[in-house]
Amino acid sequence: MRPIDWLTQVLEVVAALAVAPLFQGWVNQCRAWLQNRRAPPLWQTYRAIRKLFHKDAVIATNASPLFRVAPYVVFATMLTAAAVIPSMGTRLPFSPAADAIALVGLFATARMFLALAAMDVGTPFGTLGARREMMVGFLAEPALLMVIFVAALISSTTALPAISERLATGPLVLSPSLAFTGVAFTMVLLAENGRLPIDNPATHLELTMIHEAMLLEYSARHLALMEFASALKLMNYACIGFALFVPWGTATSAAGPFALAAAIPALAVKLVVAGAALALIETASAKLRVFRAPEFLATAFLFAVLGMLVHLLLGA
Amino acid sequence: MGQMPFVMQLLDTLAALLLLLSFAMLAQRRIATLVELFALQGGVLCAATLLLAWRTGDDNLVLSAALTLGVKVLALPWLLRRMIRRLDVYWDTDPLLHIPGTMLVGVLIVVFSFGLAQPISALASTATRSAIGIAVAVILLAFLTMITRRKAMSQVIGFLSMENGLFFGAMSATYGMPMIVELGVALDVLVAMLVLGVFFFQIREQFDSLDLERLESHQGGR
Amino acid sequence: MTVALGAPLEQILALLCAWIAIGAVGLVRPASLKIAGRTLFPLGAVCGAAIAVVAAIHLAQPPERMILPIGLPALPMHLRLDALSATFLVLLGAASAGISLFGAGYFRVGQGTAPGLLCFEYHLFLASMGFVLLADDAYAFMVAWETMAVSSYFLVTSQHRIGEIRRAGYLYLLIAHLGALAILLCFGVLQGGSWRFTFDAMRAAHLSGGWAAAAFLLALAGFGAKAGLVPLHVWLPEAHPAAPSPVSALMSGVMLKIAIYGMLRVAFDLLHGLPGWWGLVPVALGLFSALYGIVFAAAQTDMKRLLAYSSIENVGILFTGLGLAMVFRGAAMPTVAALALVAVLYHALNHAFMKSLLFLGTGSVLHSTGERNLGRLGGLIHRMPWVAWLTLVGVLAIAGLPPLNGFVSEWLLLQAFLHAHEVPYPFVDMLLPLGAGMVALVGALAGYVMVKFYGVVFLGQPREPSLARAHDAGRTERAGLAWLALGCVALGLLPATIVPALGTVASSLGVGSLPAGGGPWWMLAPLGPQSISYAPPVFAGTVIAGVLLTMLVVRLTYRRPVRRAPPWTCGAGPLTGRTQDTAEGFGQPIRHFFTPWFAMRRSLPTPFDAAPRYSVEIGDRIWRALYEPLAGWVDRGAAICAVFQRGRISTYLLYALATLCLLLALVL
Amino acid sequence: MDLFALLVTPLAGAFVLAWIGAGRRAPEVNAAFSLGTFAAACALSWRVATHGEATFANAQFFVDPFNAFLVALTAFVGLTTSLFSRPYMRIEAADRRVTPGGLRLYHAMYQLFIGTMLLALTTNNLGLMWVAMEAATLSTVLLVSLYRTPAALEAGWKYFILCGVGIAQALFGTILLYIAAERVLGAQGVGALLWTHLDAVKGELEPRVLSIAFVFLLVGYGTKTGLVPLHNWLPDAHAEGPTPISAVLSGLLLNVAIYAVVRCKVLVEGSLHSAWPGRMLIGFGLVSVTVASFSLWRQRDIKRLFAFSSIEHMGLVAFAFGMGGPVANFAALLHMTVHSLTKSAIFFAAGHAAQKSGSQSIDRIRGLATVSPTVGWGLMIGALAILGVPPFGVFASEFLILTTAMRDHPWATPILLLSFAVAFAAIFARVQSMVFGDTTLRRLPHSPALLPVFVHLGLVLMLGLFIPPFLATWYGAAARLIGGGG
Repeated sequence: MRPIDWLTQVLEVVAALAVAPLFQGWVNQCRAWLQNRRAPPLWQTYRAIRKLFHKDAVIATNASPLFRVAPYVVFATMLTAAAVIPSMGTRLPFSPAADAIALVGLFATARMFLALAAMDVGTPFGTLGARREMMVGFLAEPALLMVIFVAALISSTTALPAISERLATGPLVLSPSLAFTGVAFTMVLLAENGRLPIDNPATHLELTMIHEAMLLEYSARHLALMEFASALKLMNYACIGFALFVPWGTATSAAGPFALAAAIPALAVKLVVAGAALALIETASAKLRVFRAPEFLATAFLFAVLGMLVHLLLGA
Repeated sequence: MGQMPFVMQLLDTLAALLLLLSFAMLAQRRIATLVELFALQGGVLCAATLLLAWRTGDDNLVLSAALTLGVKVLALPWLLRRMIRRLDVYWDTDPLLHIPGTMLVGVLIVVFSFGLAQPISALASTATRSAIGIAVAVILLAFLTMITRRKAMSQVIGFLSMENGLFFGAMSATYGMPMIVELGVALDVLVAMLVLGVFFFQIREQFDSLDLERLESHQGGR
Repeated sequence: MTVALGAPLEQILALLCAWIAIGAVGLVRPASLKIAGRTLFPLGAVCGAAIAVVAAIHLAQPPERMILPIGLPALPMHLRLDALSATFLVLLGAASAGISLFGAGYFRVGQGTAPGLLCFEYHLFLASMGFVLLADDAYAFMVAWETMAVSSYFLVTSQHRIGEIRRAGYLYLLIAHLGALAILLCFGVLQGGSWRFTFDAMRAAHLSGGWAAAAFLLALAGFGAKAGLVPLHVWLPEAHPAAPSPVSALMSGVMLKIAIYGMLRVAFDLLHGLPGWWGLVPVALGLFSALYGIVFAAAQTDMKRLLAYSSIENVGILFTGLGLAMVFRGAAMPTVAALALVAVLYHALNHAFMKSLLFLGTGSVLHSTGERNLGRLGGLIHRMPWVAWLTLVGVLAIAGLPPLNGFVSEWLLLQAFLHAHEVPYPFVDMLLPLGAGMVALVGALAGYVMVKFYGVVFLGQPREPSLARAHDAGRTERAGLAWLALGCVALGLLPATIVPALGTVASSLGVGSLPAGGGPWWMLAPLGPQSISYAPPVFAGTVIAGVLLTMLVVRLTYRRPVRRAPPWTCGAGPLTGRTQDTAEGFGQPIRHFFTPWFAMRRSLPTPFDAAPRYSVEIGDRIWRALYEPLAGWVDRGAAICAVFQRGRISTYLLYALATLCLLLALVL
Repeated sequence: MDLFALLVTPLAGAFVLAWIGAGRRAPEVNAAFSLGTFAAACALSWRVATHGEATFANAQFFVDPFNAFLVALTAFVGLTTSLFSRPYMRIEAADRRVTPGGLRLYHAMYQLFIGTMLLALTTNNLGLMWVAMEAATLSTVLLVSLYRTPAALEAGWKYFILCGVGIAQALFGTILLYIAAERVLGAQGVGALLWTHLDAVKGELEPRVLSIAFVFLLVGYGTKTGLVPLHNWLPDAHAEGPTPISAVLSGLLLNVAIYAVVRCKVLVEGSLHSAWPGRMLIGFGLVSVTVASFSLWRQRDIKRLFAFSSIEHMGLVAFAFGMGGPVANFAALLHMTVHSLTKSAIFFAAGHAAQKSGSQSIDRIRGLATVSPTVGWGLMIGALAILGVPPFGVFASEFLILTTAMRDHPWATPILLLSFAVAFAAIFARVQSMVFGDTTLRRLPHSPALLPVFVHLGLVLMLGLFIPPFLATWYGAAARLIGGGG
């Protein structure tokens, strides 16, 4: 391992920490513009988090230690995930420790703790949210795994950096399988990050909300951590998307420090574009009924499977 | 070989008589008469044995003739008559298969048993081997009698006439079994009869009739 | 040291006999709980641990044989200890150690079987499982196998005054016996004309394709019946809840693995000349069982039934891996075949620990609350923290979350699936990879089910006032739980040391061998250092470090007080236990999504009900489609045979005459 | 000498008990005589084990491994049954179900029955064997109807008529055998019915006649063996007689009957040089096993249930003997042993169970394990053993039979397995419902004697795990004696 690799590693994590709220802010801004609203400032998310950190934490009388540990666990898992995903460089010292499957496992862990914490106080909203979260999860997770599986089949490894490097360095071929999986991945991303058409982060209507319902009992720094974690999650998903579908611009193992320098603006550009696209999709689509959510995700899952079949059929 | 000796003709006649008697029993519905027929059959058997004994000069046969006389002509019929009187069962109800039908089946059985007897007679060395077929026929006819009757009493008589058939078979094929066996057989038959006597009274006191319809409570899938 | 104590096989034999002896001591004073509980069960646990140690030491050594002078005159009992049986002996010993510890504190003097007798049956059960693993000829195997079935049957029916428990036990033993007959028939085919029933003779035998297939299918039926493979699973969700919890743990955690062992033994050791693609049968059945089991688990409202169905799921996964290994072996891909086989073995180990842990957890809950129904539990994490936190380990593990053990085997299996498209059979190379998707789906559903299980039982608010009297488990019970939880963690963190050991099993069976030098002790790289890898210690370290770091930062930067207040719930208070979601409610999305799978009987309240009641019964379609008709046919057969016994003596005589004439006609 | 003792002891017992049979100590006397018989039997089998085969009374009697082990078994089960019947009949008397006269009859006939069976086993003269078999029927027929209830009388009547008729066929078969033998062994040949002589010359006997003779003998003795479709007397007789009688009927009489069949089969196969007598037995065996196991499904009476299971197992034995050959014969002999031990043990337990519930109806017997564990567990373990669950001896024999069947008659194996499965489902469902669950049963005036039950089951368990070498060699010798097969 070269020092530069360690640098990349650290840089990635720090960048994730720093940029995640900004990215969320950017998405919200785009949405506001598209909906002809006056947009909140770009760093609105930072403000919110900072404000929350200044408040006294209020915890339900019958909350168990699990309830208090959960935010830290969720946050830490997202941080670890950020360390696995090659957003800037593909030669990460940490990558041998966890491959793509482990990454999916990480997200699952976060989801599970979130759900358990939500059920801990025993409010109707909490259990409702937990149930819906798991309902989304039990289809989103395999869909994500299949997406990664296809990429893994193409590059015959499950180590995410290796995948994205092979995709980046390999000759530029339009593989239809990736097109399928790309659609699937987008759908999963929307669902997993509580975006329209599955969930609407902007509402508190019990009929519709999922993610917010789980956080109702949280306050102050716990809530802050949770919000931060969800921002990180969005960021991570975006980076996974980049690694799988637009791997170009990241510093490959061959490349030197300049490549890394070049990778930072590349990432920025990708994020800007992705945020805009995300906002566009969200504004374009209407909220689905909760019962329709499984169908939406089943479609995603099947798209991923189709992608794999196409790959096996065409070998591309 | 031409004209067979008169004794043999007589023996064959007696054999035929046995068969005739079996048919008569098959057809008979009056129990008292059934007993008489049975006694008569025993008598014929006894006569045949004596005849054979006289011809072969085999004193074992004399002994077994005496046995037959004692058991099958005197003892058993006497017992049966007493029972009939004590239990006053004189008539059997209609047999399960009506008489002509029974007869027809009987004829078939006779044919079958004659066919069956061919190889045995071929083997047997006795003068009376031709009668073996009749013995088989008597046995199977007795079987048929037991099947078609509804009264315990007549069933038993059928059983006993089956014993006759066996006895006749043994005699005609081999001039009788070893003495010890014959004694054993006779003893068994006698005991059996006594046991049956006990039975009849028990059945009678339980069911106050000897109809076998009463004895159909045990069934497979209750 | 081993020299002093004789060969490992002898040591293990001695320990198994010790188990029986321990049980027999229990019979001396059946009514005494003191002897059985306080003394014998801990002793049994010690024996178990010892067996695990001896077997683990022996794991890499060449097979050992022994012939006992008992059994049939022509066929004395052969014993054999090789890598495969050693692996499962480790499983048996290690898992049973924890369970026995727990059992020491668990059993009470109650309505059912007396403790001493229970102790005897329990240890006989353990010993018979050990003998199944050692048996090296058909007779010894069958004897041990059926002893296992019978002893466990008596354990299941220890509360035999309850009707449904009797029914469960009957169903269990019946299906077990049918399975045993299938296995017997399988051995009859396997000996392949030598008519010697030692396993060596079977190894030597070479079967033609048709016979090999027959033997394989018979084995699949027999061992599948024992393992609860769909559609032979119906006994499992009945019997496991019926049994006392340590027994459920033993059956679900260990006995099912013994069935897997049998299948492995036949498929990879005894049976030769079977085309590889036959492996698709167990793959298909396994995947179906997995999905079926987990979907039904999501719909259950009885916590032990829920776990039982989840066992069906795991058995399905095991069979999937087994079939995958067969396919790879047939396709001459030894390394991947070995990988799949290792995945199976690893998952067997994992499930032994996780499922035992969960069942024991439910046992404690059952003891302190007397409730099995999820609708009457909740909030127990406050009343019984030990049980709750230890169970949480099991829950996270069985949900397949890193860095715990459930994830490792899932990871290995998926890695094996990653090569499924390389098999040289047409269509198979298309279909097999889809299995990966199925496995992923099942894994995610397992997460769902486990959240339901844990959330409803331990979290939230107590749904019954009586739960306030719930108390935590005793010391020995905690020790048992802790042991198993520790096993889960260890298996999760140290795959890099365990996987090569399991690799020796694969190589000893001639399936194939994993490349040597997989990497340092903390890094699992089954297919060689430069290929895919997973380093649980590092991984776990990072996550935990992340948690601690975050806490530290938060502590250092913002130190504001934490106030306790009644729950907010958008201002909609006050909360009671009834305002929470029920178990049925939590399972509802799955029921909704998989509606056609269930035979549901739902009763909805009308708007005008004074006391509205909602109830739903989940029925098993397979039961109605398969088992009820079967019983019908047998009954029809009985009806036909009853005709022979109509009671009329003339008819009987007629039978006799007819038989006579018929036979005579035959000989003439 | 020992043979003489063996035969005379029961007869003497019969006379003595006919005289004091209703007395207070009669059961003990009964047991004492059985003990004497058993001692004699042990001496006899010891002689066979040491000196090999032997004949007595100018060859009218003989012992070889085959009948010697059956003699020992008969005497042993006779002894244990007499021990069991001691409290059992006391309870019956206390319940006024049997009169003093009945008790006398019972004890006398019990001894006589044992005696006749031993005679049938040890005699060398086929005619005498027939006589003994008939006598065995006669001595039990009144015991079957001992309770004088309508059902009992009906059972007794059927037993009498069906077995009587059957036996008559056997007699004719014997006569035919005699005809054929006389041809070879000379006119009025002294030894014309002596099995050993016949065995010596079996090659020269006329095949046609012998085949006909075998049919008659098979139908005759087969009726007593309870082979379907000649079995109809069996369930009734077992269900209605006093339990000790059911035990010995099922455990011993059936063995003796099949012993007779096998003796004849040896001769006939020897003369025919073909295996069709064996095939006939196989056919009977399969039919019996199938029909019996399906009939089990609908039984409501505990003793009828196990009577049908006896039919099933006798069918299995017949099947095994039909296959012939050392292994199958060995298995058949082993099966005869374990079956009579297990089945009599089951009947012991079942008898007490019926006494406790005051009825033989399965639906009325509940929770035996709770009210009296010994009876309950005895019944449960016995049932498991008879169902061929390892490690009991029944499994050992069934294992051998099945494996041999797989080799010689593969088509038969699925039928057997199916029947086993059905039988398991049927019997176990009922036994479980009787042993487990809540109870409504009463305590008994006399404490039941369950030592025999557990002695038998212990032996069966031992035979499943370990067959003593001397026993193995003994069976082996008998199996070679029977020969047959390919």
